[in-house]
Amino acid sequence: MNAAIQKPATREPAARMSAPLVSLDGVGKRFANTVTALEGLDMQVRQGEFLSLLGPSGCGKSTALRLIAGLSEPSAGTIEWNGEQAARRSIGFVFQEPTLMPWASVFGNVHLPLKLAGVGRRQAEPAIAEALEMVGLSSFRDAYPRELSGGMKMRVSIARALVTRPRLLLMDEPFAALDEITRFKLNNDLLEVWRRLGCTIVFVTHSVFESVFLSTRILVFRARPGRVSAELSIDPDQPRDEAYRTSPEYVGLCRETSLALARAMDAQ
Amino acid sequence: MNAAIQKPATREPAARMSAPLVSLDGVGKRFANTVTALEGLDMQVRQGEFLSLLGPSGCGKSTALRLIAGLSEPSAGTIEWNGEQAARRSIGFVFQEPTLMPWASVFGNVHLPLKLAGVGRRQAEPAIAEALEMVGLSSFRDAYPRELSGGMKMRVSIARALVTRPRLLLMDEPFAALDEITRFKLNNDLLEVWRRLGCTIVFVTHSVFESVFLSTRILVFRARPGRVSAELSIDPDQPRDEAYRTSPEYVGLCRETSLALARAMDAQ
Amino acid sequence: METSPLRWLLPVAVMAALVIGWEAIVDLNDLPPYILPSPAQVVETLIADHAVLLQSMLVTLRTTALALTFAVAGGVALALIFASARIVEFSLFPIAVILQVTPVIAIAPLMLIYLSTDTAVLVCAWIVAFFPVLANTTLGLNSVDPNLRDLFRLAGASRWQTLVQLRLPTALPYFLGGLRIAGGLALIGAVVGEIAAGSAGQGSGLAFRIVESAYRLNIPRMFAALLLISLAGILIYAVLSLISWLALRRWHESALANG
Amino acid sequence: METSPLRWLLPVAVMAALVIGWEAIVDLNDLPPYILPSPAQVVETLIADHAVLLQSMLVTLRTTALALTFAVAGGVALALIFASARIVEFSLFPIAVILQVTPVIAIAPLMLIYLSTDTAVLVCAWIVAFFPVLANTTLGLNSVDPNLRDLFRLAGASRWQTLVQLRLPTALPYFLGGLRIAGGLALIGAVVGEIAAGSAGQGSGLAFRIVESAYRLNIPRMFAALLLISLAGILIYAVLSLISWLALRRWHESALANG
Amino acid sequence: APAARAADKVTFGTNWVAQAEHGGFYQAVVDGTYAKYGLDVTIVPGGPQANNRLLLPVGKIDFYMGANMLQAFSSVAEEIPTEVVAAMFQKDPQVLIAHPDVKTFEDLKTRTLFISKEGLASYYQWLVADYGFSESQVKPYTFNAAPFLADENSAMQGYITSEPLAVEKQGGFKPKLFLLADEGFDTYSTTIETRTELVKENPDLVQRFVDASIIGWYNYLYGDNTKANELIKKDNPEMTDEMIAFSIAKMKEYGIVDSGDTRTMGIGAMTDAKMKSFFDKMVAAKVVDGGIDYKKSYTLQFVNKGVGKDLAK
Ligand SMILES: Nc1ncnc2c1ncn2[C@@H]1O[C@H](COP(=O)(O)OP(=O)(O)OP(=O)(O)O)[C@@H](O)[C@H]1O
Ligand SMILES: Nc1ncnc2c1ncn2[C@@H]1O[C@H](COP(=O)(O)OP(=O)(O)OP(=O)(O)O)[C@@H](O)[C@H]1O
Ligand SMILES: [Mg+2]
Ligand SMILES: [Mg+2]
Repeated sequence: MNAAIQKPATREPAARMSAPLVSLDGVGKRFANTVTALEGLDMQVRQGEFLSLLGPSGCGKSTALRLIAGLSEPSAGTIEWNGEQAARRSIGFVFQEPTLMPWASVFGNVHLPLKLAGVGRRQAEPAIAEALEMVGLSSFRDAYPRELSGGMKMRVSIARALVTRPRLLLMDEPFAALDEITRFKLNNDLLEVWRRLGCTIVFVTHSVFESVFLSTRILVFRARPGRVSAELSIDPDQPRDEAYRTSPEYVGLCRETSLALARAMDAQ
Repeated sequence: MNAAIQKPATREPAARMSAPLVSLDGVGKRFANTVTALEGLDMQVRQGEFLSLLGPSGCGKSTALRLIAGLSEPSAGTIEWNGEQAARRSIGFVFQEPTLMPWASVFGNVHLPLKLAGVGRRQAEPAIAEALEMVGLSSFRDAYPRELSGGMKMRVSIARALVTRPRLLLMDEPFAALDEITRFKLNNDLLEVWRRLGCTIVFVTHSVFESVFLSTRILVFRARPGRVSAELSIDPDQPRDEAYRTSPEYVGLCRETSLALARAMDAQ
Repeated sequence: METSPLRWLLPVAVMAALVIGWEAIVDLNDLPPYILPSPAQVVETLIADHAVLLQSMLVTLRTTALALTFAVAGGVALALIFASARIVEFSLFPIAVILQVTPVIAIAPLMLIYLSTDTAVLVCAWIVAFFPVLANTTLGLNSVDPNLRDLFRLAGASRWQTLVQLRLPTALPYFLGGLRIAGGLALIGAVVGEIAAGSAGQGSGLAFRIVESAYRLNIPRMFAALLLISLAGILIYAVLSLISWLALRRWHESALANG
Repeated sequence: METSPLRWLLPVAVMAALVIGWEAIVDLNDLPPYILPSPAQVVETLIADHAVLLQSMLVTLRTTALALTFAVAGGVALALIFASARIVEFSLFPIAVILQVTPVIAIAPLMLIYLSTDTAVLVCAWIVAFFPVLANTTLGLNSVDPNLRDLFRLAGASRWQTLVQLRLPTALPYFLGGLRIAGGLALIGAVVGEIAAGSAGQGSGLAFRIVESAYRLNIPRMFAALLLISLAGILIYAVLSLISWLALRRWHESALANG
Repeated sequence: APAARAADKVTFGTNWVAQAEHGGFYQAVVDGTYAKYGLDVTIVPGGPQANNRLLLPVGKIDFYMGANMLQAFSSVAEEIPTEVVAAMFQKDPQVLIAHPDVKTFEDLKTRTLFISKEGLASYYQWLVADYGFSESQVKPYTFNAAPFLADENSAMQGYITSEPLAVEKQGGFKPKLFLLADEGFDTYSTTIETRTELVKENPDLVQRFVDASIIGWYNYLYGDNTKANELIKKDNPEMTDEMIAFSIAKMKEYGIVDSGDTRTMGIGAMTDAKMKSFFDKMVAAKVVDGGIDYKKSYTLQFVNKGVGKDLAK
């Protein structure tokens, strides 16, 4: 079946109005081993939105995130920054793997981005404590990464990304290793942060439910070569609370998203 | 609230009847840094069952799995093998992290356990091809781990665990990094393997839905110190198909499990 | 960058600058050749005496190659023995250290009593070169990813299998690092061995040429011999680096393009 | 195992076995002291001549310590310069290799023209010892986890910050491995330097004692001096291993208990 | 003649650690002969490596003790502006030391010989050319006699004044000694070399150093040498009275310092005839290039004056 971009006509979300922050135009990425991760990828990240990327394993979501962050160069197409230029300099990144420094304690790892920005230990203390509190690791501040469970490592990584209050937050399956309750709590915390700071978030996830609960827009990717196969928008003003989770609207959106994902996978 | 073990009286699953394979009695695990991961853990793994472990991040699920596998020694209590002794020697383990050899190709990584058992490349070829086929990585057999996406690495790790057709399969959040469709497919494939081989599976997951869909029994852990806080059994003869996923029974079990999990977390 | 001509041009330019600087020092201070010969004089001597110098170089290179081979074999073998258990490492490492720090100059006469001259030279060179291979390989063998180690344990891998299929590949980058150190050491080991125990005269190595030239105050020729040693050293290093790169380029960070 | 007395007993037992074997060889072959003295004779000489030998040892140890310090400083500094870009590494490594393979015995007389004896000895020892530090540290600096590197890039880390906070810690285990190799090399470097450039007489180091004793055929005393060098080597290695362990025990596989 | 002006500071570098073979110079230091000649002499002992040699042309030392004339010829070949101004030893003390069963010098051709690299580059080439020795019978001598003692079928090089004692004491036998000088290796030894420039510009200083050194040697051999020996032992704590006594006895027995020409011309004597004889032998042996102007390697300007001859006993 064809993978034409779906635009549900029923919605006109406010997020669509906001200015684009980054535009990817016809972006392709080939690796040295000739694997084509992305081809002809057109997508925009808009100022202040909560954008989720959804798609099958290996479709290029992480690659797209790295391109946006400027960590790798596209082999075709262009990536343009049109919005708030400060965002480009203030990026928080949660990698798919925890990526902690084995020689530093939890505190040291979370301190890192602040330290690099010239904020000393003493000064950074409250921000670090707050970030650790949020991910529930206050009592582990002196532990070393190898003494942590998988989920705890990932939470340290999340705390590290949040501690600088970045303008653009790129998160690669941050909650995949977490139990549902912790996950729900962090979902709420993340929304709270997003609202409070007014930052932009690009969020890779495998959970349809999570993406619908969190985002103002969802891009569904298809694989080989990776590109956008469907787009869904959700009213940003919709309150995201427990009531929303059980609302028929939510269930409907989840079904719609699941279908889009299934179609993207069939297209392979 | 108290964390007394819950035994739903309404069910009398066949799995309950089967002989215990491994029994953990009053098992405790303290690490050198004085963190107590487990304390007074009593649990059994029964011959041929599909047992899920559910619990908050850092509650000791991975630690319990390592104890069962004999990869670490309990600091208190005993672990006894009473069932099929062959299972003890034929364990497949999917670690929480992919744990691939960076110097070997995908093929080489999946070949490893067979090679260690003395099965040559030629002879192992069909089994490896089948395992790679199952996880959808046939076309990546010559790629190196650093060329794979996060989900692909995890799938290699799963293929490696399945390729020997082990008697006991210990899986630590194997599907956490996978999209829902791949995950559903692998859920079904895993059930198929389980049924065909008649092996025993201990499965750590964060997804209540997944645990209810797959298992014949669920143990809910609580944290600090880690121990079993609730137990749920599910009729093993129940067909696990798409119909089951939407059955009221399934939904009920999911709710029950979620509640047990919530209680376990409150208990902290 | 691999394909950039800079990769080859710049090192050559640096070398050229070095030679020009050397020439300048000689010219500006008006140094006589017996203190520091100019590069031109050295090259002249090299060309004039190339027959005897190249022959000596071949002798030295042969010793170096043999010593390096034995250093690798011995260093890795010892590392494997040490790897069998920490306690073995603790017990035997002092002996390896003793070997490393024993000045070959001092024990060469003793060796000459029981060994042929060639063997004694080889043993000297070996003693100088084996330690970095041993030390680095031991370090590498002990740096195994604990999860992979567990995986091997579960799969019922024998000690031998764990060694060959897990610990050795892990140790490879460390070993290759040690090898690059040992390459140069084998070369000076060969030179020192020749000085300490080597046969002299017609069929002898560069060390004898150096001593002989120094004795005759033929300093340009001494420098020509030193130049050959330097070139041999760079060549050995380049070859060993290439081997490293070929062995690691598929998977180890140190060999990846954007390292 | 850390606390097990075996950890200390076994190495001592191995040493004892070695000494007994040595004694047996001397006894069985009825070797005269000028070929191979028995351990008893060596210890006797050590006690009898302890004043002069210990004084020489102090001289040599001082040189060793200084040379090792400079080797670490120089090796790390060079590694940092190399680390600034691969192209710098390519350009300058040949020079480091040249330094490594230049036989100090050959150039010591030249150095003596411009340097004081003590400085010349020190330079010799430095030349011998710096390369392993340089090579291993360079390898370590290039073995950074690519994800962590990206993280630093994103955080807008300066080159300097990346170096100090990412690449240096990554390089630490490699550096410490190089340091353990360099420790022994600094010691033989000091000895070779003394032989090559050292002054004789009152205040001179162990090398002079060795040469002098050998010349006088006072082989027991030569072995006593060699024994002191071996002990010093083991001591240096033990101290450097302890430093390694202290630095890495919290996080690196090679230093973890069940390694 | 003693002068009122301050003594000239000069440095004299030997080529080995302090020993009786340097006795005359030490004697002149301790008994005030140098001072009497207006010189303030510092002796810089050498070591196993001949480091002092290059310090002469660059001006770090003023006089250097050369081992033999071959080195002086090399200096001419390499255009190093130094020359020999006196020769304290008429004979090179270089000796081949053999086990007692060796009867004649020719017998050594069938033995393993422990020869140093420097020896191989110099006198050994002459042995090859004149006596038919071969390089293949050589093993390196590293100033350690153990390999020789361990191998009955070997011989080794040495200085007549030192190694034989160690061999006697450790090996327990009296070795056969073949002094190369007596077999035809007629080079001068323990020469005094200095820079040509010094000869040209300050011949008086050179003359004073040569004369005082000659007198020092007479006094060391024939007078009271206790103080000189004390100083030697201070510079080289390993030195023993037994060694020193042995060395002096051998120097006298073999006429190392005072024999032949010195009877008439005094210690330090050199002649053109002997220089030519040695040079021709070395050219024939292909040790040195016949094309060099060997006469530039020495000057007779300062010797053969019979200085101190009256001190001989
Ligand atoms: N460094 C690399 N070298 C070569 N190929 C690569 C590299 N990184 C990624 N790829 C390939 O690019 C494709 C996309 O990878 P990417 O990591 O972006 O997938 P993803 O969508 O994040 O998948 P997942 O959900 O499994 O993490 C994959 O096929 C992968 O094999
Ligand atoms: N090697 C170790 N040293 C010290 N403490 C450890 C070690 N491994 C685990 N722990 C601690 O033990 C506890 C349980 O860890 P475990 O990995 O079993 O948790 P988990 O249930 O698997 O969590 P997750 O779902 O996050 O993977 C944690 O508090 C962790 O900090
Ligand atoms: Mg990814
Ligand atoms: Mg876990």
